[in-house]
Amino acid sequence: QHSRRHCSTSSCEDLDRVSTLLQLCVDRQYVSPDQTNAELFQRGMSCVYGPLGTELRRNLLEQWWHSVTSSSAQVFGINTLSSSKDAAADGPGQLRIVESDYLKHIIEQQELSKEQLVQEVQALIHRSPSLRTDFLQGALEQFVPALELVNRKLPFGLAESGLCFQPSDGSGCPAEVTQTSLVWFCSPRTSSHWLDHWARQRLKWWRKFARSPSDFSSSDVPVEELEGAASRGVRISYSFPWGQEPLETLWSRGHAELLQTHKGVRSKLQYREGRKSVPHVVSVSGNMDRGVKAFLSNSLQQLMKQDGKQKLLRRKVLKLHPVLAPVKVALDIGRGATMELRQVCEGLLQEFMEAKIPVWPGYLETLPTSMEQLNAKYDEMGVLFTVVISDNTLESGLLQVRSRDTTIRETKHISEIKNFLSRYISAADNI
Amino acid sequence: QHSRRHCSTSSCEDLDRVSTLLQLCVDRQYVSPDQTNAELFQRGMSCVYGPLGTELRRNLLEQWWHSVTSSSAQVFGINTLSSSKDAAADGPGQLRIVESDYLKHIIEQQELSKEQLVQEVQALIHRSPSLRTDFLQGALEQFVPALELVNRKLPFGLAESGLCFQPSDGSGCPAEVTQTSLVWFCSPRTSSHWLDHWARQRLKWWRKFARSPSDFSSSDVPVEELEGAASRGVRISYSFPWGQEPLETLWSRGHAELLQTHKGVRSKLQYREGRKSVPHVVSVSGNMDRGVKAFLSNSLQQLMKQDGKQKLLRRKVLKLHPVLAPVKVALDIGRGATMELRQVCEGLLQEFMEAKIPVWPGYLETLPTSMEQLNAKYDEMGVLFTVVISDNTLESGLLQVRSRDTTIRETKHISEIKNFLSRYISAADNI
Amino acid sequence: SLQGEDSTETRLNPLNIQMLSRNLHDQIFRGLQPEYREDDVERSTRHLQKHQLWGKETSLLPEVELKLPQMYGKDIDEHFRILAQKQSLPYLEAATKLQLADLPPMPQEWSWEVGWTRYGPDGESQKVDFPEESALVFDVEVCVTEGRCPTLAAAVSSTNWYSWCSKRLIEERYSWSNQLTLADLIPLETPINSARPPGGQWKERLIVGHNVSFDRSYIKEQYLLKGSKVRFMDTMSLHMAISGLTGFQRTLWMANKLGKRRGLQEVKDHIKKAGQKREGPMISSWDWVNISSINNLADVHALYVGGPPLQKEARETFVKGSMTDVRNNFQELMQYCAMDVEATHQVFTEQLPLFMERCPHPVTFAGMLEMGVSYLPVNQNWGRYLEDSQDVYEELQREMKKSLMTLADDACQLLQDDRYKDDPWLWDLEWDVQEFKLKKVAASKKKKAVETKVATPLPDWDEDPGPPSEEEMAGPYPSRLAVEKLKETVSRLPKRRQHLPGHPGWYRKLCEKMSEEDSWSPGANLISLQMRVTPKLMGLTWDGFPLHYSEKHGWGYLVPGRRDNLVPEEESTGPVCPHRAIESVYREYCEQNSKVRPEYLDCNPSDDLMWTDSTVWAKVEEFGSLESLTEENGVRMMRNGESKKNRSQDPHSAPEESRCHYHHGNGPCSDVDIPGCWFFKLPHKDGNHNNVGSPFSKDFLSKMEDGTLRAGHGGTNATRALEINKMVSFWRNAHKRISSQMVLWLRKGELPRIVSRHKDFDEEGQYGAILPQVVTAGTVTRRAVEPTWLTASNARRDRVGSELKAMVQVPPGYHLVGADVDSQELWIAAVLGEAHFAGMHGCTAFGWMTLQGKKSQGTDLHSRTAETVGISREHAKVFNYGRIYGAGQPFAERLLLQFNHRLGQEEAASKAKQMYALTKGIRRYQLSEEGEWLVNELEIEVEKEDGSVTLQELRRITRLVSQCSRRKRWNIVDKRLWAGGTESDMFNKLESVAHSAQPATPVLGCRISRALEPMAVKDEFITSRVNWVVQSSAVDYLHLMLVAMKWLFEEHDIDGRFCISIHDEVRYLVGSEDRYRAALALQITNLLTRSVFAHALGLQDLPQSVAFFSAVDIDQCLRKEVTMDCVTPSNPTGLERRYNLPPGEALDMYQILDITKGSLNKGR
Repeated sequence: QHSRRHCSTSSCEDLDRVSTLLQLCVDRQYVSPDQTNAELFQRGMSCVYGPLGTELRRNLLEQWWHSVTSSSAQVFGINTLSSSKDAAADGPGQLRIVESDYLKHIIEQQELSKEQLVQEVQALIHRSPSLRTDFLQGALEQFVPALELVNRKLPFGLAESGLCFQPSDGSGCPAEVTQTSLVWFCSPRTSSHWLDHWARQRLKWWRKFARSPSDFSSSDVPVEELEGAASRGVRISYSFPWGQEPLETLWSRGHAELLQTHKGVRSKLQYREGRKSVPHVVSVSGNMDRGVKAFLSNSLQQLMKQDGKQKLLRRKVLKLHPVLAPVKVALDIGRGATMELRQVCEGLLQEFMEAKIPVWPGYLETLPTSMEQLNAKYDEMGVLFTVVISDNTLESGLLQVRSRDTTIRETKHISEIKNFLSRYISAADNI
Repeated sequence: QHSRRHCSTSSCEDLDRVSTLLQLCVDRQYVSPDQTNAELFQRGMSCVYGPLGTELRRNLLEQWWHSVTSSSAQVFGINTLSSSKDAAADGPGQLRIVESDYLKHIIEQQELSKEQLVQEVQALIHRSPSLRTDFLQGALEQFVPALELVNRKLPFGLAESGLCFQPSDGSGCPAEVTQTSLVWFCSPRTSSHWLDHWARQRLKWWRKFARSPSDFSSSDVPVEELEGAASRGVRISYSFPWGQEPLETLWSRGHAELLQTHKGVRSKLQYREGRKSVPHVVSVSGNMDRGVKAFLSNSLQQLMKQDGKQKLLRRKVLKLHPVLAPVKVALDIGRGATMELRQVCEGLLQEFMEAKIPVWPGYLETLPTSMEQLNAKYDEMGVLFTVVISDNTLESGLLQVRSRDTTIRETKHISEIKNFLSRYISAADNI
Repeated sequence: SLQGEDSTETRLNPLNIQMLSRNLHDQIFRGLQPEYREDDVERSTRHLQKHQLWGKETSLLPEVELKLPQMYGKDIDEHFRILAQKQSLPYLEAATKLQLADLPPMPQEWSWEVGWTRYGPDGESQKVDFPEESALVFDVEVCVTEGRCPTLAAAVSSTNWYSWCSKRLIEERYSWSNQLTLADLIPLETPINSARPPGGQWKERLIVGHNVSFDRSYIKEQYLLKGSKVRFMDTMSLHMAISGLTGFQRTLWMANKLGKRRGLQEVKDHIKKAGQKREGPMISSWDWVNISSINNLADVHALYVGGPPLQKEARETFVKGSMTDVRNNFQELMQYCAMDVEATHQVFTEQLPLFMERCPHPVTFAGMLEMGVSYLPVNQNWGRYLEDSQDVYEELQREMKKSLMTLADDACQLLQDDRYKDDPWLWDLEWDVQEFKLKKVAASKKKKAVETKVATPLPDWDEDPGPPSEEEMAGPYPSRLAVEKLKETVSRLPKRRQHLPGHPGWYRKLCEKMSEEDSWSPGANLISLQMRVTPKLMGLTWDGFPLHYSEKHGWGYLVPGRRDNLVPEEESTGPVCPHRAIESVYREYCEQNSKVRPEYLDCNPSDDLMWTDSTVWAKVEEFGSLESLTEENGVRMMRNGESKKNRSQDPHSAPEESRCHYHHGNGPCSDVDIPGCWFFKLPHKDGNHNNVGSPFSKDFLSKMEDGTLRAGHGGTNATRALEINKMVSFWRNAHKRISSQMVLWLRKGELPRIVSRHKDFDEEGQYGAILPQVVTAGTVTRRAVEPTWLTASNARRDRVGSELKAMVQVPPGYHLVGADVDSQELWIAAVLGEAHFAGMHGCTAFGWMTLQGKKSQGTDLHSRTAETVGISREHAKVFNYGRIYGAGQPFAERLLLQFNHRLGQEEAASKAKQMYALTKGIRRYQLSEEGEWLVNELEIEVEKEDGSVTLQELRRITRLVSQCSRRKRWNIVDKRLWAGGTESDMFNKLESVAHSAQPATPVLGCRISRALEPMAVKDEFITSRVNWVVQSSAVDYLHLMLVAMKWLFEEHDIDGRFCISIHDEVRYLVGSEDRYRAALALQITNLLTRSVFAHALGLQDLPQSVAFFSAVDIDQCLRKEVTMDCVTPSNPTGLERRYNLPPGEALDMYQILDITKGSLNKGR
């Protein structure tokens, strides 16, 4: 007998959910096991990811990149430096890359007076490059060559993704964040439309991969929270069991920053049909570390079932979208691990790899595990299918395929398994 | 009359080649136009890439990742932090992330004596996180959880790619490098085999995408250049017109660093069949910025031809491998653009984008250009095919497809062009 | 040290050649002293003086003092007879038993059961572990399409029939492991799951089969490192020894079998094809055809047994059929296998007495048994080697293809503005392009379509329209719809799509038609070096002239400057030769080469000229079959002269007025009419009337290296392609054979304890063996034949996979001990000549050079030849071996031309003549009785020397005789002799053996194949027979060594076994502890073997310089030199680093004596 219940949202269960999620992420190599690291993960910062987490984040970034650069609008990917020597940007909360040797060299100079020392240190700080906190500045700088590229025609966008750094807000520990950024340049007239357009596109994207899409939502940023030059803002958030957290933020920024970056030289910035006006900027920037966390949280399903002895068991399944799931298929040997079975597994592994289907070589595990334990493990890893090869395979070419989502075991022929998986994954994109 | 000649290797022509290459990279948006930026590019450092350069680097990194994680050997991708707070690693040449506010705060404290000031500054440096110079340390740290993952069975590897930082060696300007890293753990007995194995695999990989593969070569690192604990090294280099530069370096490192990272706790490090021995480490680390440069240099073909008026023309073609080429196809309108033609272009653009074929919307360009000029531009961009839509297309569905490599124009039907391109690109992997 | 202070003095023979130390001489020759006659000594001295060798300083070797093991018999020959008889006794008994047996009746029904089944005389069957009789006839069949696992086998003893079935035959499964284990093989001595015989005792047993080495490779116990005493007799080898055919004879035999008439036509065709002169030998005697056959069982059976021919149709099932086919026809196929066994038994019964009669010396029999159990140990590095080589090979292939594809792509650009018309190479390719075809559309419809078409101009003003509205985003895009609509016009395309219509014809042919196949790839990927278009795409030039292909003449080149055939452009229909462009190519070449080339470029011999002796021999045989009779008599000589004149009036040589005056080469061919150019053919190694099919054949490798042939177009691409072509040549030819070597890995329990308990034993490593399929007597000279290991060349830096031999690597606790017999063939030839000339070592110039010649003084054979002809020493080697194998002057001529194509025909001929006069000498003729009588009768004055006359004299006499007599033909010549050269006496001896009524090897008295005895072939195949004398004696040498080694190993309890013998080289696998004792044994073996030769030729002494191997190699792998690191593209870091193989030891006799204290006994 067996019953399934979705966990209700009572806060006690929620807390339980949080710790379950964390534990699972650590156990199943999404996140590296380490207290500080887990904290980074929880704060939505970049952390040390295990093999599965790394792959998940890769998949997510890949999807983001494709959706942004292949949209009907003209978006170019660029790559800027993570540190800049632009001394002008000397605001507060700056992170500087200091060569410790130099600093040591200065403070070890006995003959310097305190004032001289202070001066030298200041000079050093001043000429040390600062680390970027977001991609906006870089994109603004690249606006001019890009404008040449499109022959001064608007609108277009510059996309970038990668690491940004955040000051520590007092904790003394600056953090890294995996950010995505689209900076969109358009005529002043259309900038508001574009903001709405992008907000809609982005929300659609997030929901596409969700198990329960309504957990992702968008809302206008209240006026009092507007940042800098921005005239409007939209935030896309995810409702974690512990509350909402923003994943992506869109700003309609006007042209002030663009002008400032190019020192007010309007002529460089004018576009073809613009009658001397300067383009407006819409920025879209996302935190993909938090995105990873959101999808992990979103896809975790806990099912209760009673086993034969009426004991209540909890089945945890990470129902990640097939496109995002880091491991699509696990390969295992049923009974009787002979060399020949292993050879078949290796052959299949090669075949899958070549078809770019990430596969887990479960057959390498030589310590005996029950099928049940194995399935529980793979469910927690979010593995879509488990393929089991047995003596029977050698005789007839048939193997067992278990689905994560249905838990049903099906028999398939070895010659057809690769195509089945490829089709399944690519078709999942269409749902 | 005409003659074809390959440039000989006289140094004058080589220099010419160098400046031609640089100019082309800037003109065609591989690298952002800016003197310091071009210098970074030449030094094999990460620089601001234009849209084409960004895509090329992405493709290269993607290929690297796939080749390393999908090899028959067990390799896990991981993601570590780019800064670490490990105070132990306090060697020379360290880059520290210093929050400038703090430093300012310290030196602005008037009441401190010079000694106190020095002490405070030292303490600040000490607790500031340092930036990684390579991925080795991170991988060594992740060895223990990964060992658990594979149930203490060797060999396996940890792969990572991303930014690393290099001290300035005096110039006062630390640099960023896009690195790739595979850290391989194996039994002491097999470490030499594995070094050979990976050296061969890596060289093969580089050559796979090359126009003239023999420009990539591998050689043993002379004993006197061995680094740190390494007992053997292999370098994969590219022969640039101005000399050899290393792209990837492999070291057989023994187990000293692994032991040191884990503070000599051997029990944590022992593997199953190891009879109490500690795994040996083979590290493979590549500089993908230089890789981008190598492939750009390798694929630049200059052909001399005389035109009808006996004028010597130089045709510059960037014959990038189809898999690497940032733009696979350009869409253009033949003569007399109309809304109808433009619509067809847009439709095709959409179709290509969905099939993940990067396409260049040349039809958006409304300034008149001759086909010859256009082809010259696309050749320099390394665009594989140019599709030209004309009035004829509206009538019969036929369009002209020009190949970068043969310069031959072929007529194709609009219903078959997407498949043709997809097949061409995916099959190019077969050669 | 043991160098004898006490041995009285250094022994020198009258020619000052150092002989064996006294103590050794006493032990071996038992007090027999050589005797020297004074006039012999004098004659020798004169001879040596004449060749500037007399009085040359020689250095003395230290004496060797050694106590040899106790020897049997009254002399050394008897000693060996006793040893061999002892060793082969049990096998001989078993063979005799089998020969005398009446086979039991063949079962009617075969048992469908895994493993062995025994059938009693009454048809009852019983499952057994293995047949237990001491002698079996045995045959294995393998279902080739299913891998290398034996499928079924049959055997018969004098009392029972047996059948064996594989598990894979009986049990059906979806897949089987492709890695065989011992359990998959056929047991003959041990029960299932055991590597030990019942009772722990291995028994001496004999297995007979046809090409039995094939069957042996499927026998389980043969893969064990130690133990089995089973030996094999091969009815194919016995046949070769009794009635074998030479390679050329085999072709003739086959032709003859197809019907005599047609046969002769085939022979003619063959001769033509092999590039031989039309007036070559008419094979006048065909008797040999009836007393011989080619090697397959059916023909051998027909020869020895006769009766109804064997049915071999069932064999096809094993070659082409699947396992299911075998299952479905099991009874029939088992029957077929058993019939083969029966036939083999019948053949064997007939052969055994014949063999014993023709090869009477027991050493021959014993030696062949030992040869039949070769064993090559390998380890996990074998797999690594295969993988690495294939990998590197494929990578290089890919690179080459890529280069060629780039060349093709680049050439396409010439289509624009018809620029190809001015390309010196590509002007005559097919440059046409196709029209893109559409189905016709009804005219009215078309009009309508045009009418409905609206053209909306673009708005002048193209401002940012803002994002698409939500509705627009939701619905299908209008632009997508427009495209979809256009796609409908696809109906107007023809069903079959055109293949690249816009591309030139030649390019289309290089591309695969696009398909969904996984293997399809874009571009000109069908291109290969072999294609005709490739040399043109590369823009190859020969000495600066662009290459051109002519249907009639093959590859050649165009020389510009011809004026007599220029036609106005408009008159020509086909492509027009851009002769001006060709001129400018040549001019450019001349400018670059303004520095005068050195006249004579004796390039380093490319490896392809460093032939293994077997390839030299193949060449020699080819030429030899023609030239034997050319010098026969005056008339023939005349005709030869005529033919030379004829050649200059070659039908396709140009008339005088259109001759090219500034270039000399193979041509011009006037029938190739290319306006403005002469066509010259590329030179061919087999003579210039042959067409060159590809300038990339290996014969041109050296021309590429010296820059004669070089690429013009595409620079690095073309050059690199050529380089790669060279690098992959070895692996391309060999990889199929190498990777199909059957390797069997042994489990730990199946290895001897020495290995599995050794400190270097690696649990994760692999240890196993390859059993090379050596046909113990595979040629008419009784030399062994095997396609992979016996012909493998040594590692070369630029050849992928050439480290093959070094992949034979010992398991822990073992070493390979072996040696090359120093100049084996030269010494054998020399010692035969010396025995013939003056009965003294070193009495002929040839012998002296072999014994005492020094490379440093230029007195060794090869240096001498090199010096006289002005070629490199390496090249000289090829000439010398060729000559000793019987090759004549034409061979040398051709070889000279091949080494240097700038050498004129005349010059080559004179060099060759000079070389032969100096070495082989001049033909002289002894007059027959009839001749003497005629001379006396006609009172002709004759210039005689040593009773013989020169050719000129002979001609004069013939002329005079024919003038004075009406009789058509007199037989005035009795004997032909060589005289005056360093090798004349050797050749006289060899020819006298070859011409004797019953040619037999001088040492062991093995008779030549019946198919070569004068009775059957008269004067035909002389070269083969002369060559046979030396080669077959070399086989005797090997057999003697094998017998001696086996004796010493047994006598002194040395743990070792025979591994392989590669012509003049033997290798033993020896327990590491015993390796130095084995080395000493090997040295003693050489000493005794050479002594047997000397003894048999009546020279009761042996020169010290040849008594011992110059070095015995103690090594862990198989390689030419113990220090060779075998660096190749597939082994870039060398053996030591990559496979952890340190250099071995190469020890000379004195070092071995030092280590072993001269004792073979264990625990010294």
